[in-house]
Amino acid sequence: MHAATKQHDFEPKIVAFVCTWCTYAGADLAGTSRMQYPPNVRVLKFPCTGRIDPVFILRAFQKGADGVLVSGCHPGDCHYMAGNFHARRRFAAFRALLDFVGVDLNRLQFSWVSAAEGGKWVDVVTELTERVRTMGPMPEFKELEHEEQWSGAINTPELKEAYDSIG
Amino acid sequence: MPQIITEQNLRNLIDLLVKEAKLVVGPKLSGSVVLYEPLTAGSDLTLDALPRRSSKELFFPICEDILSYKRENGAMKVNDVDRSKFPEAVLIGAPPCDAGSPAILDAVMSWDYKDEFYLERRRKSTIVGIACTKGDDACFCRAVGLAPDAEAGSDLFLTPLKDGSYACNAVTEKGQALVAAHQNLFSEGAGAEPKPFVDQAVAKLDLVKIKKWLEEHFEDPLWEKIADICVGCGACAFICPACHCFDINDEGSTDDGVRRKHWDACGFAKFTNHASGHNPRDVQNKRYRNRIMHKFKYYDDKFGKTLCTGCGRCIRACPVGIDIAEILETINTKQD
Amino acid sequence: MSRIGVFVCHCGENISRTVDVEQVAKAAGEIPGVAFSCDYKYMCSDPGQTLLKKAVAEHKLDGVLVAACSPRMHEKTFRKAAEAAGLNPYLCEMANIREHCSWVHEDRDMATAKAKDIVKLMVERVRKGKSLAPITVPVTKRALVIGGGIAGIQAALDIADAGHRVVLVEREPSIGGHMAQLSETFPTLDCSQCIMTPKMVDVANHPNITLFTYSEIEKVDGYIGNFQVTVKHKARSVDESKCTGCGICMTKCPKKKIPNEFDQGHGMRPAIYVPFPQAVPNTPVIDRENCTMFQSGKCGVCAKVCGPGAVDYEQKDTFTVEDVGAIVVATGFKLYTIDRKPEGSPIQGYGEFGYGTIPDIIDGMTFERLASASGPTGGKILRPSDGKEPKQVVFIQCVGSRAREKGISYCSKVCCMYTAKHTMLYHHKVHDGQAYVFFMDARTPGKGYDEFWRRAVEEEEAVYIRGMVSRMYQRGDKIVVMGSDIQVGVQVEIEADLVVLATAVQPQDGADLLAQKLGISYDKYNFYSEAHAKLKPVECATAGIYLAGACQGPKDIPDTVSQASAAAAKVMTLFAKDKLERDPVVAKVNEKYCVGCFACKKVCAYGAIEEKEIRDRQGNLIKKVAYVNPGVCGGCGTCQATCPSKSIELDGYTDEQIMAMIEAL
Amino acid sequence: MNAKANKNQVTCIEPDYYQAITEAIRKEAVKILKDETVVGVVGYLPGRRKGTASPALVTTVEEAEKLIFSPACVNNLSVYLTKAKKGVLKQGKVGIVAKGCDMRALAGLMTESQLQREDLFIIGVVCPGVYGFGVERTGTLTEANIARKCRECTVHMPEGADVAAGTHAELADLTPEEAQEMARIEAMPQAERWAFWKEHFSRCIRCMACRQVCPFCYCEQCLCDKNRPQAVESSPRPAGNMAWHLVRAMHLAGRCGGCAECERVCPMDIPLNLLNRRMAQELKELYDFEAGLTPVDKGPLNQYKEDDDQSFIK
Repeated sequence: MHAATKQHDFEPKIVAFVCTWCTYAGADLAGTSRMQYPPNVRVLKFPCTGRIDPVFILRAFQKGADGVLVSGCHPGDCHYMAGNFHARRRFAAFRALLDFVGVDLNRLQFSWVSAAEGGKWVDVVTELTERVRTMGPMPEFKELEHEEQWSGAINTPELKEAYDSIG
Repeated sequence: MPQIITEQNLRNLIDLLVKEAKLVVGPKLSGSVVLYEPLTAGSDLTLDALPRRSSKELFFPICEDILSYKRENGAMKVNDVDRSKFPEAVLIGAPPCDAGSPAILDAVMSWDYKDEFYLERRRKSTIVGIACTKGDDACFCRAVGLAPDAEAGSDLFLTPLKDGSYACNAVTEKGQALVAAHQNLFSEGAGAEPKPFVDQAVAKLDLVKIKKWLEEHFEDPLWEKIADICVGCGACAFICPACHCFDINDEGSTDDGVRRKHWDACGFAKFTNHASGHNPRDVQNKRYRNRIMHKFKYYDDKFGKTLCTGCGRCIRACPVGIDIAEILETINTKQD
Repeated sequence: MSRIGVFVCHCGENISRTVDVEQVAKAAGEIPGVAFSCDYKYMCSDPGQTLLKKAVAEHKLDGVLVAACSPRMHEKTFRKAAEAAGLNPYLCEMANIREHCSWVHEDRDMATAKAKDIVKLMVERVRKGKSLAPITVPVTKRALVIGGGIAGIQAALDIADAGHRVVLVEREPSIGGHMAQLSETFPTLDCSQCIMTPKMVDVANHPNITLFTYSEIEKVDGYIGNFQVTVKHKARSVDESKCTGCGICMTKCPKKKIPNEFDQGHGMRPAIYVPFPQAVPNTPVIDRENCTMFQSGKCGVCAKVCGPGAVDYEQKDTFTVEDVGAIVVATGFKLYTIDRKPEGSPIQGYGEFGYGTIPDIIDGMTFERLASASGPTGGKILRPSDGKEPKQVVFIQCVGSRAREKGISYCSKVCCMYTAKHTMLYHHKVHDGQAYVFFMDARTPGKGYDEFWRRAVEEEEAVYIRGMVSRMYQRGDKIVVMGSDIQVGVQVEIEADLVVLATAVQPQDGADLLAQKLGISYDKYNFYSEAHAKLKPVECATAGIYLAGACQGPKDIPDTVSQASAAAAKVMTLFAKDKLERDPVVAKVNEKYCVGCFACKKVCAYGAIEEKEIRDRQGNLIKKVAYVNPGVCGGCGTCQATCPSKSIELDGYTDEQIMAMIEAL
Repeated sequence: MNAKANKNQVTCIEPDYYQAITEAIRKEAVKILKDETVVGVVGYLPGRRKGTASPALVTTVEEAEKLIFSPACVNNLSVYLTKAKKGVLKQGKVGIVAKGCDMRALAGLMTESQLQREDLFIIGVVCPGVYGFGVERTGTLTEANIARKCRECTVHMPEGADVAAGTHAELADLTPEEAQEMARIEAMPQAERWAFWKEHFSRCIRCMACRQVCPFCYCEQCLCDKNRPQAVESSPRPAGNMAWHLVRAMHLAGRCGGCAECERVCPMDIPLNLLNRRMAQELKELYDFEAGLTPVDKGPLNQYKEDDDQSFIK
């Protein structure tokens, strides 16, 4: 018997930046083990978490992500020896910055998922998806995308409508 | 017989204009700075400080969309912004150094290429200028031929009187129409004495002489001496009422995006960077020279006007203390 | 405008059961830049691949995306197919709609929507991808082996036997290392020198091996396949090309009472000497600190007696630069000195054990020399202080090892076995003697090891006491050993004639300095770090450098020899090709915009980034920029994320590709 | 109010002190130019307007005798060594007048291979503080007109300079306004913090003054000027502004010396130094890193320890 697929009002967009050696392989393992998790996540593969620039996270939020996951090899397991160690410091700093400007860090998850941890991948993705689902859409960056300085704004209702029809 | 409007009625006028669904822009406290921003009520009007940015952005926004594009089924679909929908606007409370800027810029915006974005906004706006009774040691409007009571650019010009009310002079038909439409807020009479103007530290400059010197000194040690310290930001240009350079950028992807026009500055190193990698203005002093040349020579050559209103904003804001008035004075006193 | 082909695989029903592949293919066809899209039952099958190749030709495709299983499964397959169709293989990518989609989701609509999104992202990746050419690096087929112990000897012989030239560098006057010092070896009790010295001779006689003894590594430049190693040849004061090894200089040397290092200071040697009779090479060196000629300028006996005139007091250190393609590091170990705290080391000493102050407390290696037929006592067990035969000998295990409070938490691995061996050797030589062993655990994993240990306990009458020794002191001519037997729960006091300490195995002095020259990493004890604890146990993280023996961690002889042969096999693998070909996913520097802050260099774990000078035509320095050595770059991309101006970029994962993918989210 | 006013009168730095520094700088500058130790000295010259000063590169003794130091000498001159005056370093050693906060920038630039210590002759200034923005620029420096960063200055003494001009003098017991502001923002609910920064960033006109005066923004190609790919929108809209300021703060994390020039020059009064300060605070807490007066081998984000905090990682 299949469990009835739950219908939700809000399907969050979750973006995962993962390293190819551990987490991507872990997600593959979840697949070969036929584990189930919410289909909201979109995976972008990197050689190493060391390659992941904070700008990518920012950009993902700007482009509509409601939650972002960054995941790589456990400390000491990095295929490139130290990429994840550098990433760990970089993201510790970046988190502090986002927090300071008022971004809810519950939308940004970091994890170590090894190639053997298909189950952990499922847990991490499910937990983030469900958490973000209860939080609702992330309005902050998306709103900014549509805001203009007053002088460039086309703020009459008709024009706004005309403009939206273009968009 | 001059028209008089009390301070309260001036604010009431704003309230009325807002109700008429006009975009009313005037000096307003925004955070810790005074800026020209849309007023939502007469009480927003703040006349005790010169706004940090000039009022040019009403006609020449910091950033505006020109068009959007999207590739659909192999074909690119382009949508122009409908300029007819630009709002009717009133700029209120601009001193002569701001109100005067459109009078300078109209020339370049309607020259060989007509910038319909600027012109449409110009057509739809009325400028209520106000004589300036403030000023500091950076002000030099008199030095460049303007004055605290210059009416150039204004449709309606207000002169602050000692009793707090304003004497009004409808300079243009637009100004007359504005008064006529709200006649009940104005009264006729001689009014009180005008508030005095502030003395300026920079004496009147001989702009003809300066232009002549510039013509003959494209290469001159002065440029290195005064402009090598320029760090190449765009603060002076962006807050200037007369600077009008812009850049056009496509933002988004090659298949879906928006073309935007936004302020640019000749101080930026990339301003003249060619696609080839060659940059004719390769060092900062050449870029600064262009700023002076454009304002006091090139613009005059083409349009017979000086591209500076003497507002002093660039002097106050320059991170490294470059003082355009001092430079003009230096050139003014040169013998050769 | 790109012309990308998208091929959506059903994977039998593995994908199509949950994902509407036709819809995915249809949606893909509508993505700008996609010139062709289709779905097919088994893309990886022969007909599937043919379909792909045909489509590339027919539709003039300039990029290919296969939406199927994980790229870890079939990326190679499809890249090969794309290459066969005339495309650059790096313009072929895979969208993982099986492991990451159809297998993990049940809702058909949502899974289909997700598959479409994955395809959309990956199309962007293909579109912004670049053709990449494999990187080739020439290989110098000559290896350097550092260290002439059993590990270095084994590795050198294996490589040389395979037909490659080897340079073997040893810092002592002779090769042989610690194994040459041992008496007999566990678990077979065969004579160490008997099995070791023939190998040493093989090294000396091997036409492919250049042996540099009394030499050290001065500097290492270059990278895998292309190292330039500067070797310092310390002045021997004896011309090797002239010396016949007759040994007359040693017999005539008037200064004869210098403690011999080879015998742990218990035998004597002259100032001009070979460390031991079977030394290779059999060329003496002059110990300048103890030579009268060098100290006072008066003597010169050795020069006078030397027939071929090989003695040269004026000899200076010389340097050579050796071009090699691979390096095997086999610098071995030393034993922990327990009586003092080594300077600057976090490791605490064992002052309470009296080593160094009580002459009859010795370490395991000294016992080896006492038990060795070629040792100072001719193989008789006689104690150092008075030359008497000890009747009660206490052996103490885990001295230094597994003692976290003393600063070492690892197990030295060989002590349990060699202590058992010592008790046996002792029992064989002193039939009325009694051996006691204080031990914490007996660790005997290895072929025949536990049997050997049991023999020591059960047949050779060694008394094993589980517990630690707290203090030792001299009482008359006895050493009082105070300890506890935790099994019985009593304090034990033994009056011993001799105490042998199984002290911890540590990396050689200067191991850290050598690592810095080589650019390899090491742990907090200075043991060298392998690239992966399980899967790359002999490789260093630095490409082209391999580890053998105890320099990587404590090891017994069979393990050391295995690792040495493994390292040699790795070198041979490297030398099997004239050129190294590697994945072109490496970083490149945009020299125009690089400002030379070298943040990239600081974060590069491979040491792949060098400083490069940019000069104008007159030769004036314009600036220094980063340069990535493509032979060394590991391809992680940490440099790019670190570079503030993004003037360094990892091919295959460019910002443009990633940004386009994010844009397509 | 009165008590505070009194306090301001008591704790103030008189112009005499700056005059003494001025004399010392002139003496030193003249000396090193005369004996050709340096090819030029980067210092300050007085501006036309009262209470203003401008950076200058002086190459002659006559010019050197006009150098000044006053509370108007706000600029961090080290920016000239990586940007506009970079070329001067090719001609020889350069003298530079540096306050403590400027020296931290010099140290950072040495860490990042942009400067060599031996190419510089540092005339350190024992600086009690400089004017804030938009304050009365009278001769005397008081609590009322001192810059916000100077209130919490820890580097009055320019240790490691070749010479130091001035004696120890600083305004005592100043209210740490920036620390208070930090605390206020950190105490805000998250949404309010977002609103705070959004308002500030939305006002940004992308004049890039913050970037151009920053000694560490020495890249020849700024990430935000790149358009293939465009990581940060170059148009001065709220979205791009937010991205720009976050990228800027991130790029300066672990490098910023805290001179707060970015904040001083912002024509829109965006409190940019708060971002830098927040990053510095985090790196201090996590990795015990503080920007100092001497160069280091690697900045905190260019290195790692195996046991770094990872409590935020699942």
